[in-house]
Amino acid sequence: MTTVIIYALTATTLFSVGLYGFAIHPDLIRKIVSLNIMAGGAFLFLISLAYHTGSPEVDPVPQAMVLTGIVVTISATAFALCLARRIKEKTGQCLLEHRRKDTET
Amino acid sequence: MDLVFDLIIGLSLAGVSWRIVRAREHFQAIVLFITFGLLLSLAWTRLKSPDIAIAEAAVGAGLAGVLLMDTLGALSSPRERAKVVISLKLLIPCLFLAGLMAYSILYIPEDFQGLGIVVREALPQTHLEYPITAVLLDFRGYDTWLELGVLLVAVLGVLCIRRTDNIKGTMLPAPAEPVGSWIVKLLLPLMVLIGGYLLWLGAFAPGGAFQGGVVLASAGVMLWQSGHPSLGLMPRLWWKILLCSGFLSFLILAFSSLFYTDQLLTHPATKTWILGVEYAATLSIALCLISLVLGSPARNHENKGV
Amino acid sequence: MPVGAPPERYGNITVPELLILIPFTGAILCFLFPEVLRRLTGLLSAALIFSNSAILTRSIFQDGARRLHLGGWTEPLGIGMSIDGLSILFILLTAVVGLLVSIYSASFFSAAQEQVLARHFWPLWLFLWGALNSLFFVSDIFNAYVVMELVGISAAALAALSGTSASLTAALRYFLLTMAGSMAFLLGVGFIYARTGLLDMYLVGTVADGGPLMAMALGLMTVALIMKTALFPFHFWLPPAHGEAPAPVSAILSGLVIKGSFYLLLRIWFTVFQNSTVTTHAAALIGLLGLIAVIWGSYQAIIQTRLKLIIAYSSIGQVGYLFLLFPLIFMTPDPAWKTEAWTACIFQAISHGLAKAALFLAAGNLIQASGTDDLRSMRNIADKLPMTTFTLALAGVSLMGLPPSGGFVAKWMLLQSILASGQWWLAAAPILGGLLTAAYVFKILSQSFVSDDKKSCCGNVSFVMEKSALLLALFSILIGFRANEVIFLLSEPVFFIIPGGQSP
Amino acid sequence: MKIYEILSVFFCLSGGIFFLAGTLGLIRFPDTYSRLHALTKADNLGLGFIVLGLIFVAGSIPESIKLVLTWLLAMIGSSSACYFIGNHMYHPPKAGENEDGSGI
Repeated sequence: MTTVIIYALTATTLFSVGLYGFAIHPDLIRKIVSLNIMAGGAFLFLISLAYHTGSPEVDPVPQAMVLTGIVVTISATAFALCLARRIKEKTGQCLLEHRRKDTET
Repeated sequence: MDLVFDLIIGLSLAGVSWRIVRAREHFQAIVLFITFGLLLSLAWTRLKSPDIAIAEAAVGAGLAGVLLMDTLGALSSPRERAKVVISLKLLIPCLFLAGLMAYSILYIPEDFQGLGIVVREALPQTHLEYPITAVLLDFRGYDTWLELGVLLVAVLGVLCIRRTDNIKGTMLPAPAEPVGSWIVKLLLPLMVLIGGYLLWLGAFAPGGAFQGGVVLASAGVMLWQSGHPSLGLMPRLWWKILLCSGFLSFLILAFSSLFYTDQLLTHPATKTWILGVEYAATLSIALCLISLVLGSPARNHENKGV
Repeated sequence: MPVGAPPERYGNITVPELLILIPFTGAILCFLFPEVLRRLTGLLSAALIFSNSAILTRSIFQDGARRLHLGGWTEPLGIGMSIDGLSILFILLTAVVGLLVSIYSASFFSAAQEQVLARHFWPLWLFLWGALNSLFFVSDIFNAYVVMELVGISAAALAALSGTSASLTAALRYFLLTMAGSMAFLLGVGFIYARTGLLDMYLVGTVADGGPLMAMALGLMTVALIMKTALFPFHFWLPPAHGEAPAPVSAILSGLVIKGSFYLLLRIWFTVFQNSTVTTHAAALIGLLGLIAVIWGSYQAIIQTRLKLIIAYSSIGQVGYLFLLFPLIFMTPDPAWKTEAWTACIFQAISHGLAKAALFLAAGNLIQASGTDDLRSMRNIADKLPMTTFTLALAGVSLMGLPPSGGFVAKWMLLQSILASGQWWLAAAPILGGLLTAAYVFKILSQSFVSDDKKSCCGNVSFVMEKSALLLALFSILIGFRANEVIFLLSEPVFFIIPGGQSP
Repeated sequence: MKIYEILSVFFCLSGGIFFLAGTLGLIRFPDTYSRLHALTKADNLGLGFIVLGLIFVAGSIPESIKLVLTWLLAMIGSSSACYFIGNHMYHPPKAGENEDGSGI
């Protein structure tokens, strides 16, 4: 029980840290890294549950879910990074100016 | 003893993640992120999930690291300093959220039973011996199918952003030094071997389509890094077909299952079907991941214009 | 089967899976085929999906809800699919909008400079369609996560299709937010699994309680889906993402994609958490956000000067109405009025989907005719493009909620249930929102009737593009006449339980 | 406690000490070259000792072979990585050359 608590706590901490990083960094690449930390937190939470199942064997369902999640996250990361690169090539900077004036044409 | 180990891993994970957020240089943040991936795979080994540890080490630390570094090289000078200030306005809600989640974690039931028992009972019907592979390819095959779809759509998205229909023309300048080509010659066969081994292992032990595919993908990316055109050599149609192969094999399974059973994705009671799907999935995972890495940089001719 | 068997027997042989298989097959074929064949493949798939949706609707209408067990594994082991009245309504909405948008884009992307866009548009759009269809069938929370990612990536890639730096930035902003939402959703899945050890929505719904784990999961998932649906504090990504994309993509994103995440929110609240005690405060908060969104989004729409941005901001306002459902359901004592609120909300979702797609397609026509979507360039448009102007007017009527449009039915039922529930403060939404909507619709229309001899707009718009936009607008009006069927689909054959009574 | 286990613990501990020394060198040494020097040498040796220690308690022959292979692979990896870093330091890429990330 203590093991699952420790890892689950770590997982939620990672998620919150990632969320904080996602919110404060204006830079795209840092935002994407922070999202990956959030993903790591979510995965760790699922795996700590898989381990929790008392019995000697680990619950395979969360493990399968995490494997799926890892593929999905890497695809999304690669796609987002490619978008960021294209933005850099087009505009010369890699920031998302929030609240850009929408009236510009 | 385990408790100490758990505490060390937990604390260092939290510490490293905080350092990543607070790091001044992007480069530093990415190096720390790779460390973070390795620490996570250590945690997963500890939690008896070797499959995920392999995947994380190859993807989280390996491919994600390559992608991030590569992008960083294109985006900014690596030593560029970011202004990192602690914003209380954001930190307090995040701390509050962390506190709420920590509180609710205490309510995880002591006698928690996941789906492990149900899976183990149904395992003999799948003709597979390893439960995770059974869950991935049989019980929750629909998820895996859509996951292959996500990979494929990501590749399509990258091609769409790049306005191209192939991944030719992103060749890196070949390194002049001999060690680079030597190490590729040495490691490449080994990685292909390991990829195949992991795939074969998946039927009864940790390993499987995904892990095998990821190792193959790293081999392909390494080839590209050493200045070889890698997948760019492939004829375009074959590249496309292999890219879709995993998704397509599930699609074929789905269509054929409409004819002989009531339920979608039911497969015949032989191992051949599952193995076919698994091999196709491995290939397309590897190809999609390589294409994601290779497709992301600007074309060479585009580069000149910029 | 004997000849002359009763017609309802045909319902049993419908294959709902085809609604997922056809778009995915079409997408793969579009990707593999050379470019000349892509348009044909896309149109063919669209027609097939549409006819299959119609057949499936008929089957559900006659035989009631269906449940599928993928791979032959029953829950909790396997992944299920559930098709009930709610899903079929959204499937049908997607099919109608999807078919007309496909026809529209076949013509839209045929211009020489758009050819390169068409190459990427068709596979991505068919993938998105397949993902949306599987989202409406979803019955498993983890599966919902994967499907949402599929929707998110393909939608973001489509939003970046036009390749301008504004659209790329908008697409990335949308995508990063979606991804953060997906992570929160995944953690929510983890919390549900920690409490129940189950993943199937209906099974979770039977054992869910109001403990801290479930409350946390509900909070995480709600925030995730609200972000994706662009409710008030998270709306900022929507106007640039929807405004900068090519017209058919804007129609898809605004008409369908945000409905997808809203649909999932309904499933989460009313299926997964049907028995757990959702606090009325949370519901009231969401309702309040919806109210603010209605007023703020409509106000922003009024002050915009570009047609597509007006339409995009109007989406924020119109989506706000959908969230009034939550306080109404959880604070109304009388079950009959709950059903009324429920129907109003779904009606609003459908009529907004149709009207908004029509508006964006009409805006695309205008852009093609005059080269820009600045409101000033719309002068003389009523002369040159009478059909497009008529489309704008019809869709505007539905948005404003004038009888007999679908929007009118939605807002009328909404107002009725608000008054019956005694939540007077919510009445501000339909009343103020309606007035503000009228203001921006008239702003658009008044410009188009100004005749300005100095400027004559140029270029012709293909007949197909005008007609498909017009058809969508007509549908958004006509749905008002078919209210009974919609109400029936939402009540009888569904195993959808509205908390606190009115279960079938 | 059998003699094997004592030997195993001894080798693992000495491996750990080498790792510690290597890490200390990484932190304390002034420039990249000496840091690389500290890191690669000490860590390879440390890993070698740990592998040796683990071989003593390994259950079967294939397992020990796998362990040795791991060590060899890690050696190849770290030495070539060291070479690349050193090369990069010695011939720094000209500005703009790492446009496509090859310089990193």
